[in-house]
Amino acid sequence: MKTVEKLQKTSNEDFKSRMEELDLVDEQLVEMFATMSKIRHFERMADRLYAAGKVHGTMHLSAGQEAVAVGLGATLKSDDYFLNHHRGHGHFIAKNADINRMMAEFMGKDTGYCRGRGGSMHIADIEANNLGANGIVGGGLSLAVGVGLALQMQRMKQIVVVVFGDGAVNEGIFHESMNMAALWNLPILFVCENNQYSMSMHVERATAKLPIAQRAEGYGMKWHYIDGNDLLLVYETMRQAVNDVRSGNGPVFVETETYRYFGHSKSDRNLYRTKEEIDNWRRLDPITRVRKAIVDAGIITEERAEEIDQEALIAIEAAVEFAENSPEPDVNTVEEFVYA
Amino acid sequence: MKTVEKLQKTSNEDFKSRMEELDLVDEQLVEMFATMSKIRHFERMADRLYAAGKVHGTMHLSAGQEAVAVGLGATLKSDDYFLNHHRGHGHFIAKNADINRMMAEFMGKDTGYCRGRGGSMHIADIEANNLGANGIVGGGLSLAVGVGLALQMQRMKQIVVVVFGDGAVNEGIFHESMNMAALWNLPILFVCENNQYSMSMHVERATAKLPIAQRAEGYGMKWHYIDGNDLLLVYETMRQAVNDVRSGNGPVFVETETYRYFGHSKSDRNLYRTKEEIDNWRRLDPITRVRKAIVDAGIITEERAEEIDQEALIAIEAAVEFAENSPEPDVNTVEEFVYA
Amino acid sequence: MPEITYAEAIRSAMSEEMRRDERVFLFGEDIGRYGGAFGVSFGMLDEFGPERIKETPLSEAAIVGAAAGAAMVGMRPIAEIMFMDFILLAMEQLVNQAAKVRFMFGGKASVPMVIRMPAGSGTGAAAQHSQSLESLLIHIPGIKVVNPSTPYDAKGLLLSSIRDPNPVCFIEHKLLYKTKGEVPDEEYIIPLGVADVKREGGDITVVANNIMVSRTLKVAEKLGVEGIEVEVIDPRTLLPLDVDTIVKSVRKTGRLLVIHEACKTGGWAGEVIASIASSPAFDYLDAPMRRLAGKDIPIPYNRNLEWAAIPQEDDIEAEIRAIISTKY
Amino acid sequence: MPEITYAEAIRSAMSEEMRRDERVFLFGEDIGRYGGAFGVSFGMLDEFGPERIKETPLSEAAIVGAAAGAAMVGMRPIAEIMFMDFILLAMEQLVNQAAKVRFMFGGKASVPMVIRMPAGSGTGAAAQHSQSLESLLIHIPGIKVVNPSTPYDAKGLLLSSIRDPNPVCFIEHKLLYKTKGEVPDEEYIIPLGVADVKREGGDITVVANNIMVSRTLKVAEKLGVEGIEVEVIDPRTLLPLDVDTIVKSVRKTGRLLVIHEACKTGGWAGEVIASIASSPAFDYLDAPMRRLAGKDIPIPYNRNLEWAAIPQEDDIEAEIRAIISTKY
Ligand SMILES: Cc1ncc(C[n+]2csc(CCOP(=O)(O)OP(=O)(O)O)c2C)c(N)n1
Ligand SMILES: Cc1ncc(C[n+]2csc(CCOP(=O)(O)OP(=O)(O)O)c2C)c(N)n1
Ligand SMILES: [Mg+2]
Ligand SMILES: [Mg+2]
Repeated sequence: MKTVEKLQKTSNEDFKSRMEELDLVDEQLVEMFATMSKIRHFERMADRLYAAGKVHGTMHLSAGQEAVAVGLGATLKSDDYFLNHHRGHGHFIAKNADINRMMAEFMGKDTGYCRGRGGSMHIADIEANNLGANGIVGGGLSLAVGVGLALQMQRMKQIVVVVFGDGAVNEGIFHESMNMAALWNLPILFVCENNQYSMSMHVERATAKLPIAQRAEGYGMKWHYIDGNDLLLVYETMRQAVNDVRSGNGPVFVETETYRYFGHSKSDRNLYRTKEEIDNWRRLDPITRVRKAIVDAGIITEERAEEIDQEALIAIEAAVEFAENSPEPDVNTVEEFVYA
Repeated sequence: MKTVEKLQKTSNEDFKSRMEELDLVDEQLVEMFATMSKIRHFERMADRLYAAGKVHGTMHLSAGQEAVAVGLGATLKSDDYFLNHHRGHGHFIAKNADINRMMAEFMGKDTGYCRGRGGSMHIADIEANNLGANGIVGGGLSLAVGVGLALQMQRMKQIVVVVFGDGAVNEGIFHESMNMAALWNLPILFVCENNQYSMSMHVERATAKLPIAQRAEGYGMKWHYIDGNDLLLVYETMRQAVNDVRSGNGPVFVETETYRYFGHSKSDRNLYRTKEEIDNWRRLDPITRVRKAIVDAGIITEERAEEIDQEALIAIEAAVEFAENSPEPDVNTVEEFVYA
Repeated sequence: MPEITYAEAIRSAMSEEMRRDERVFLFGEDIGRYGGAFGVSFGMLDEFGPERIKETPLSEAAIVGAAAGAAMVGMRPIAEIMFMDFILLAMEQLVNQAAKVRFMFGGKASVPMVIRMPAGSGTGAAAQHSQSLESLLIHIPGIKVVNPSTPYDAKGLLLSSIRDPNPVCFIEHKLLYKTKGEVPDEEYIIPLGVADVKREGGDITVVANNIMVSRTLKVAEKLGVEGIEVEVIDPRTLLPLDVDTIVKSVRKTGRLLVIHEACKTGGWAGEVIASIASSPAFDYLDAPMRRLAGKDIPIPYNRNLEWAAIPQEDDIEAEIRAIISTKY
Repeated sequence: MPEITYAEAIRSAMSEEMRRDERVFLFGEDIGRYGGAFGVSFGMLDEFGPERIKETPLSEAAIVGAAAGAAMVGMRPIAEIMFMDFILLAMEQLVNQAAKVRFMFGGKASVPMVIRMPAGSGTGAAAQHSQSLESLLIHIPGIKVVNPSTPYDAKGLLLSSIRDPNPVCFIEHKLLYKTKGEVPDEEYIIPLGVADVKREGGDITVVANNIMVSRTLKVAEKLGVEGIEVEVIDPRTLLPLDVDTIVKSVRKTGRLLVIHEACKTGGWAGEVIASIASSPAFDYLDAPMRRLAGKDIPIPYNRNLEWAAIPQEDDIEAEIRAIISTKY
């Protein structure tokens, strides 16, 4: 019964000419690579901090999915609205969030974006129109509909982007939100990061028909289904989707195939997937791929690439230092912020 | 953006030969016509009883939609499971429910199917596997998934049918239920009675893309989209769908285009549709149509048709008498039936 | 003062606020031409047009979620949930999202929205269309719960609710829509969180909401003739609850009865009684505090059973007499 | 008796019942190879296979709805909702359907199902993964609400819950999963609706649930040394509530404190206090009845704030001392 629609893919051949087609200059590629490295280091650091007992709670790391975050982030305007879910660190970094305040939030500090109330699963930067990560799978979807509706009613030029996983698409709210968005032509970009699993559930065991993106068809919504580990393809697709949405033609749906390297969260024993599968995906690593491409294309040298990676790590270490030196929230303020 | 897939329709030409193709004998058609008449009279009587102040509450009448109920009912086995929603009188009559007990329930009597606790919106005959009408739009959908799952686990031969309106398909539970049903190949027949409106909301104003049935595509589910006022076509389609479901090939979705004549419920001032529209649909009346066809085909005479109609009315009047002579539930039992 | 119905009072609050503040819009099912299942918004479509009287598909979860999203970015939606029973389809959006956004994000967001919903039995609508679920809502920090019993209160409280920067659940009662009362033409607001003493009396304090207020007042009239003076308090806002007004009253009367239509077990009467139990009023009690509430059953369809399921005037009278005659 | 964990006790109840009764199956998200988010069903897939350890897509509403449907036609599903917070996505199916089917249909259907769900804070999971929502559930006639605090209770109550012909919400606590206790090898059941006096004492009655039971017991030990004798009652089943046991205790001690992690306002402590207020025990009270509960806030992420949000041993001790020293 399952028909897999053709997955869009590209190769690294002609990287330079593809860049040109996309009006991307060298600096932009270098910047994107740097941001991807920063995300990777943020996630690794988060894992280490947890192992060292410096954070409690749980967290959902996006290492392996950096091309989606960065390819998307690069196409958005800074005042576009943004909503995502539990696996959200990468998107925020790609949307230029302050990693110090992110790390501080992750460590529950008063200098964090949410003054330590939210933690990893609820980072938001309301002032920057980053309306927050959601701990409820699918929880951001109908909020996005409301934001889209408000933008339409206020005749604003911004769009709203909502990112969610392959698991979220089976929640009822997904359906209600897709229908409303399409019905009213709302300026919403739906981005589904299909990392193959919802926790331990493989997408094929959870979804009656694949690809997920074809569901958009049922609402008459435009859709794309792409290799999410291919930075240029993500950029290209998102740019087109963002333009379509911004020009008032209604919502667009993009599904990106990708993979997470870490376990789902801290409770994961990783029994539901094989080392082989993980290794196979690691061979498709989005950072390695873009790094090789820009080095091969002569945009930067291998040494410079290594330097950039190290700078990213240093920035993350500085963020940890910032966070560690930040005060805890005052316990006497625990009852604040419930009501406006 | 809206693509209307081709609506299946037939004409009354060659009625006899179509009957033969469908292995339907004259008596069956007469029976179906009689049942449709009974439903129509039940609904008219309900309306009259309400106007006369003999019932309180609200009700949702299905006059105009009889071909769906009867075409479907005729294809089911008596032990197939059945679930529907607020506009449910017709289906139960078509599934051979006792009109006395239905009318008694409608009038809140102790002899009613639910001993007066349920009323119009919650008629059920659990022993006959009629699992009840639901007052929550879409409320029966996930129940049906559970019934289908149970049938599959118990290796039973029955199927479960769930009937709902065009409004229900925008509830989140519709999506969750469709996905689970298709994913697990459950023996469920989904029947959407598209009577053009959800209360005052025209289906085009509520649904991003039409026909509704094409949504089944997104779950890889088989679907049909038919003229629901054409008894033979409904019968034919349902028979095929029921066979498909029963043979273990997974769920099937049937959308039937039809129309309700009465207002949505008692609060309806009918401001959202024109007399002209109603009149147009009345010209497509399913009962008139089948009556003409069987008379034209020489199956019965016009006089016999009239008689059958009158017999139906008499049966309904007898049901009212039964109900009126039935006792009210004992007020002292008000706290019963909460727990098993 | 002109007399208008409860439904008209609500409509006029919405209309006035929509004229005053373009961020306000109405959002829900069949609220346009139909005017909502109870006709509350009847006619508003003509004045405000389909963009501000925004009709939705049947999608309660997305209605509440989208209202919250719109509120986060500067709009002031009034979402209508056709029957309170259907708020159960949107509890995630209300409780996990709307109520928590501000807190989770460290006080940086706010969600100024109203959800209007009719509660209550008495119309023969049976188990899935007759619930009084306000007691679930008062347990949710981050929202407010408002529950007017008269046209005057409905209008003044709805204006406050729309202007409130937090999510407000505004609970109406089906049987009240057609009841009439005086409502001034001039704008007035009733602050949230302030109870109203609907009748003064020195013998017993009765706290009641919704349809139970007028029932209690009738009984109070009757008992007044006999010299039993019932003080009737309508909390109006159930969250935050104006405990002070109740404490003050109980200190005076020494007796407390709480009445609601909602099922007894787990109902908000428990909250009132527990608040009084640990308040200074406790020492003034002359009789055990009691609750009179809906039976712990779903609402039945049959008229007599439906009647028997919730407190009627006779029950109220009997209960008050029983408490008055207790001494301990 | 062997010592096993709370999680193991739950697993063994499910496994034994699944061996005994083929109608029983487990239904939910990531319950197979993963063993559920808290490992409660770990290993069960190997024994029972994927048809009886039925993993679902992320669709909480349909999980509860489908469990109810399956129960109506003879199965006995145990649905697992990964975090109690997510039952909010399925309130319609639980409250309007599962709880009401029997009543609406005049007593002719029954819905024998269990919904297991972990509640509570303390794991740093923040506002949307830490709620204690049992107080919402006790307001719903037609369901039962069970809430064990020890491995022994967990097993015996879960067996009863699975065998019960009604929908049962079985609330677990995340912080309890790894706690150990004695559980006999032989089958035993604990009837629903019966409270357990976890410790006897004559000076004050403390009613507590869930994680608050062991916290209270620790404080009680400490105060016992000083001669303050605390009677600790764990209701175990919150709906129906065993009021008699509490009444009996309060008649003896004359003092009542109710403790829960759930937010204070609208919490089930109100139900207990209101029940006692109108019971014969009222006359025996020597001090105002009090509640100690979670603050009326969403659960914060930061460890210290999270700690401060709900009652800790110090708070319990202070509260008991305060009540003991009151005389009125
Ligand atoms: C409504 C709801 N159900 C279940 C969960 C528990 N949970 C958190 S993340 C997750 C997996 C989500 O999968 P997906 O949407 O694919 O996102 P991914 O984790 O792969 O990024 C689950 C089941 C939740 N947080 N919310
Ligand atoms: C969840 C829910 N939302 C709203 C309603 C109120 N309501 C009852 S029937 C109805 C219209 C349903 O339309 P449709 O599904 O097309 O069925 P029809 O009435 O046309 O047969 C509405 C809005 C309800 N009962 N349940
Ligand atoms: Mg995923
Ligand atoms: Mg319809």
